[in-house]
Amino acid sequence: MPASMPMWPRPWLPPAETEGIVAQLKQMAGAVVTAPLGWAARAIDPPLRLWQRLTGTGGMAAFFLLPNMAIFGVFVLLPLVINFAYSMTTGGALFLSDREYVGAAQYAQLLDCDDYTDPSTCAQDQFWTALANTALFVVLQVSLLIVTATITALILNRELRARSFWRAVFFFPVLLSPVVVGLIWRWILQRDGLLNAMIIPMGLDPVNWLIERNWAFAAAIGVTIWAHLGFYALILLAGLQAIPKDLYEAAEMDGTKPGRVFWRITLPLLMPNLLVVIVLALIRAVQVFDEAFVLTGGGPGTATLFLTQYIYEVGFASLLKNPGLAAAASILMGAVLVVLTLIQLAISRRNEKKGKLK
Amino acid sequence: MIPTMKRTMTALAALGFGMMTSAAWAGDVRVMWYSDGVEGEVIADLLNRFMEQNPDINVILDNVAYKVVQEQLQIQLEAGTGPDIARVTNLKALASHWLDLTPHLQDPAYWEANFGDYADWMREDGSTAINGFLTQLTLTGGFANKTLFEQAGVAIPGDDATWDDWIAAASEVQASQQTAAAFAIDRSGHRISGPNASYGANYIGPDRAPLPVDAGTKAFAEKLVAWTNDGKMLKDTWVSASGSTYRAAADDFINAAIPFYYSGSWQVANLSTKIGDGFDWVATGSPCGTAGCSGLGGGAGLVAIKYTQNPEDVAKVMEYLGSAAVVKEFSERTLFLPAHKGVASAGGLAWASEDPNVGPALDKFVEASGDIVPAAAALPAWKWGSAYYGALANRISQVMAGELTLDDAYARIDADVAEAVAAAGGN
Amino acid sequence: MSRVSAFLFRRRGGKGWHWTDVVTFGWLFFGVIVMFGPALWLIMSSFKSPAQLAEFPPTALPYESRTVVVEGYDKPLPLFIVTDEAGTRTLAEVRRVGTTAQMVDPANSGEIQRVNIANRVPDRQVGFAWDNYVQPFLAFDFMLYLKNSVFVTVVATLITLLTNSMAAFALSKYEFRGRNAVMLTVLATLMIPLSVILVPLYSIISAVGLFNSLWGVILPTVATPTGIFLLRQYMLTIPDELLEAARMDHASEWQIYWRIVLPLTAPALAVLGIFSVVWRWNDFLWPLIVLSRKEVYTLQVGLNTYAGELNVQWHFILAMTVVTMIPVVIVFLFLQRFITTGIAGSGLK
Amino acid sequence: MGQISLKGIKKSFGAVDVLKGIDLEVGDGELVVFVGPSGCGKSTLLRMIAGLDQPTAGTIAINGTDVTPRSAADRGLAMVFQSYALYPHMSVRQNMAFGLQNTRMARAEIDARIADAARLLEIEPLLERRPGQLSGGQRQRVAIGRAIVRRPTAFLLDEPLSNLDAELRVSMRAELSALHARLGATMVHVTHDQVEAMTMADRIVVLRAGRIEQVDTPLNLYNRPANLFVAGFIGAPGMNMFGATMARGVARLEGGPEIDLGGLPLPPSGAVTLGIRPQHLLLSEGVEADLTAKVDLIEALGSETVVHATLNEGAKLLAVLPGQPALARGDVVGFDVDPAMVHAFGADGVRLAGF
Repeated sequence: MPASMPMWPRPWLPPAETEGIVAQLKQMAGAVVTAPLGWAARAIDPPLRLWQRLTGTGGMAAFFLLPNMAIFGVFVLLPLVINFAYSMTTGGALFLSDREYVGAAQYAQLLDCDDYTDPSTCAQDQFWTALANTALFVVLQVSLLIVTATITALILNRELRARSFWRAVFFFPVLLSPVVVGLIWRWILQRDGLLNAMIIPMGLDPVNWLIERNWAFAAAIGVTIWAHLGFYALILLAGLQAIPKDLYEAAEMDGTKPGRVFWRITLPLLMPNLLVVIVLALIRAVQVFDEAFVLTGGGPGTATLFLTQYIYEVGFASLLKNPGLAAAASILMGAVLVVLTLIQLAISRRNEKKGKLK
Repeated sequence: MIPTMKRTMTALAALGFGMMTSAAWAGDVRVMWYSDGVEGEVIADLLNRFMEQNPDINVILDNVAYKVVQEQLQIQLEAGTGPDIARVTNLKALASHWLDLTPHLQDPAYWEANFGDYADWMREDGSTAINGFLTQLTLTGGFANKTLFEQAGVAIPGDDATWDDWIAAASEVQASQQTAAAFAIDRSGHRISGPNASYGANYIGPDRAPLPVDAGTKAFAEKLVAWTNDGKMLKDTWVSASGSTYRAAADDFINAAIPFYYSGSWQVANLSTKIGDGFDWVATGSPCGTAGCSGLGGGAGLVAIKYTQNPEDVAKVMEYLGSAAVVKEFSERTLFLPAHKGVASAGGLAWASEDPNVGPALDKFVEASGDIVPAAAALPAWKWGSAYYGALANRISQVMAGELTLDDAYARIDADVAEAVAAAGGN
Repeated sequence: MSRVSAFLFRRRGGKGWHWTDVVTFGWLFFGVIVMFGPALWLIMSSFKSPAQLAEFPPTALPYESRTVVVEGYDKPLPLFIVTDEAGTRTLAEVRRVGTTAQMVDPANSGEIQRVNIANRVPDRQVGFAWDNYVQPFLAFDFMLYLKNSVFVTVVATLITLLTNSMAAFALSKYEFRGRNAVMLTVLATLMIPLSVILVPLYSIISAVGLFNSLWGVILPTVATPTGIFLLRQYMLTIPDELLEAARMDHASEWQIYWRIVLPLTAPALAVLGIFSVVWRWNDFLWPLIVLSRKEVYTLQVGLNTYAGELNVQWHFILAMTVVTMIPVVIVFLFLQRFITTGIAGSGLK
Repeated sequence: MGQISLKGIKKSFGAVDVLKGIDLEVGDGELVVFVGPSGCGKSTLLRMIAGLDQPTAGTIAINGTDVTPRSAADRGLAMVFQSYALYPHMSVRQNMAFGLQNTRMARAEIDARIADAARLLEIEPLLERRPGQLSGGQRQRVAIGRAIVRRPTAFLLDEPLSNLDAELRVSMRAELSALHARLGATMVHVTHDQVEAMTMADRIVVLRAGRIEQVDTPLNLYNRPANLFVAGFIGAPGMNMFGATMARGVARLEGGPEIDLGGLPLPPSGAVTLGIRPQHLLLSEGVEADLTAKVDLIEALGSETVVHATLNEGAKLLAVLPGQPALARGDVVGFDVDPAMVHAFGADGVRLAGF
């Protein structure tokens, strides 16, 4: 046998659970659903074979992409393009043809500030306030979310009884609609809400949680974490479970302290998942809207007014709508998001490369 | 021209999508309706009765959230779609979309006579069209928790008491009864515009363009901010939101957290249901300022929409709903003040409530409607009203939250209103 | 209860308590309170009457006043517990005048007693305001809205799964020109919030005549970049040899997608399916904008008709919110174990 | 019928030329093994025959028909993959039926073919199992079964045994050979393992860096390697190679002894490489040994003994001696060379004429 026995890839097998899932899904969907689906899939095969013969794989790629991209183009891309056009126009009219072209005037209006460090010197002071609030929110919310999600994942990864129950406990709020989340917490936190009712008997002074600026901001952060924690904890949990157990056993043999195990083994191996979580959390944080809107309505004052709410109110919700200004604001916001996209891309590229090397 | 093209396009697209859209059939009349309380059920009853009498007309009642009327209806109308009839509060700003019912009505004179006083609230400036009628007349005004006042041993201020008198009295109650605050006003520019007018404010310039914030508005705004800062005015309501979001303080009044509450006549039914036997309450009318003791009128109007396919049927529905007997029954059952001159002047409305607080309260509002000062009376028929109200609520609450000074706020209000006017095309 | 907690808290190792165990159970306990507490409270509150909802301090359980039928009075009278210098007793209130209540002893209905209202508290018992649930079912076209919601959720989810998986298949298993451009576009739009493109999207919907149609709700939501991203990441882990084996087996590209790749993507499809169901079921803002005719209302939109200009009928909203949560919770309970597997396998690692 | 003919096949990935012009004829019923080190292009060549990759230049014909433009599905070939590529979500039976269903074959015929193949491969009890529930050897059989039921023009096997452990590999090797004998079908087998190639092939194609080095029967390759590469690649342990300089008909090993290779058709002068297989070195009985070396390491395998030794001049030498000769580390031993068993290659690495 040659000395340089190459490292052949192990035969690929899906995760053990896959087969169970397929069987389960089949059972659940039942013949009623699968039979017509299967029939339809068979029926379109002959024409597709012809198409494949005529156009080759390039044509097939087009075929597979077409339905999604058609819908995507009409209902996602086109609105974005129209939005860009809106940002160059003024007036309250809905159709572009009825709107007056003003060039970059809306952008000029948004960017018109005497002193960029002080929103109150800007023509659109609330846009800048919203921008500053959003930035602060993103930084605080994402970092806190990452920490709590990591702790939760670490704890759920321990050898617990009824692990799926605990998992469900933390995941459950992900199922609630953002409106419901906002409503529940508003009731808990308002002046005559549940929280104050609970702390008064403890001898504490009631706090007007949603009226004190800092508390309201903290509430917006806390409630959004409450709502999303489970999702991110699950992604991290998946990463933790993929870390080979023998690494921990080796560390235990070496007498490594738990803290050191975490920093030197767990964290580095969790990094790919952690990066995904950070990027997703960043995107969601920049988009923060529903929960915060229902919870604080942007108050007190404008302490929790975020960009999306500003855009929604200016362009849609107020009685005198100004879609042009809102569109311009959303394009500026988009510019920020593109930067985040590039980060996301870089990360996923790096992960793909890593995957290939393995 | 352009709207026609658009509708052709829409129709073509609808064909393309086959039966996906439920196109309106001839003989169908769609009513978009929002409810604050029981009026949705009452109108459904009335419409069912109408359909029994007119089997050829099918009236479909779409109950929607107020948000839909407020935010989406305008866009539907812009697109040349929408219901046939809608219950709307933003009457003046959308006036260009309403249908002139005059040629379709059997007796336009009846409408002119009974609803004519408020016709300007919903038609374009200078028009003589009949677009619909007010389902209810509302008037802003105060409510006092009589029981709290009695327990505190404070006399309820009289009819000519000023705002300062009222707040002083309510503060005594606050101190004695340990309530959260002395009073609250709903978070709405509309709500403070009556009091502003009582201090001499006027928003409307000679050319019907908005005027800058004047001394009257400033006088009341300063008081509001001062009252908020020293804890007399419930901070939550105004400070707890940004923008022009509406927030009511009714729950705080119901909960006896405030002895005095400035809201409006529409709250009567709500207060009656929720307070029940909890305490006694009275309507107080509007406290006085230096220029009067004015509230602000308002109301929700039921209007016909000009994109309807069958205006004749729409007119029939409107005639039925606007008839004196129906208006009377509607008002009695919903505890709303009727905007029908004949019904209002005839009096003798049998309010459908056993609550002893309800009758006197409604009577008080009718009485207080005589105190509306001209500057306030002109507001409902003014197209920039919503813009002005929105800016007031938005900016004054920022002052209360400590984000702006009053002077900055005034400048911002003027700028916001000017911007809104400019964005709307300035016409 | 203690057996449950013994089961939940028993450690597998069975050794002594390490500080990490304390942290673990502290965190889990905290989690149960903070995560479940609010939902539990929502459910309890949905059984409260409007007056009780406005009450402070709020009670944990819904209560209703005890009433009694007293001779000489037509209607049942509410009972109060009165405590004053004459001692503590239960009286029925006839009427209240200012700060004084006129009360009678149910056993001795002849004599009217005058009691200061500060001295009485209502005699209440736990009682559920089922009316909050019953009324909307009667007045509100619940079954119709349910049908619409189910239609939107099921159809949108099926279309999402089909179109997204097809696109993900092309993007993960074919080399073609423009692939990176497509992927870039998909990723870039991953973060455009709907609230930002409401107005232009609305103008498109109304131009193509999908206004007031359930398809107007479905179509803009199905081309989710998230779904493509998730599925593509998963499909990248399926070895190309399987596809080649199928090609050698005389399978067409469509068959490869349908019979090989799709079944193997099941865990990721399950994840996307669950999220799609949850998202579409809970969708609120967009349906509210598109749907303004009651025949096409979804539950979330129908629910919102209880929010008026000046007043919001919370008791109905709460009750119906609880009802609308049920299907999502059921879906979750059935599919929850797939979520971890799916996330684990979907290339998110 | 299963003739495959390759003409001028070239393949480039970007600037990298993986195959540099391959011409080959595979006869009907023949078992041809492609062998070579990793990266030699053997798998690429197989994938091009299969239709999974397209050649950059050249044509592929099956039974005289040019199939170059045809897709994999339409070439009528079957392939067994290194990872077996069994569909994990299908049972063994479904795995085998899949390809037949795609050709719209009647159900009864499908069942019959699966039953035949299962009996042949002794996997009948496994038919309802999923690949995940099978051992490596069982998966291997299923993968072959999936190919058999197709009754293909030719079988293509891409390192099918490399994922098996050593013992299983030996028995599967024998089974595959037996199967080939029974089916009489054309098979093209790719492996990096020369033992596998030697034991199974009718003919072996030795590839290196995108070129064919030699095509011949296993024994011819062993006995008459065409060049240094083939000589070194075929046979285990590898051939001893000695650089030598010819002078007056005598070969002088680099810096060392001279060996008299009288009678061999060696060139009178110049540099040559001499190759002697370890098995062809004999312990010298007399005093006059051809080569003298010091023993470094002894691997006693019982039936034979592998001796690692160093020539006086420092060159390493490997000898496989029969039986269990009494040797110890440090012994100095002499080896005799049978001139008939010596391979000689010119400076260009090509076997010298006459050998």
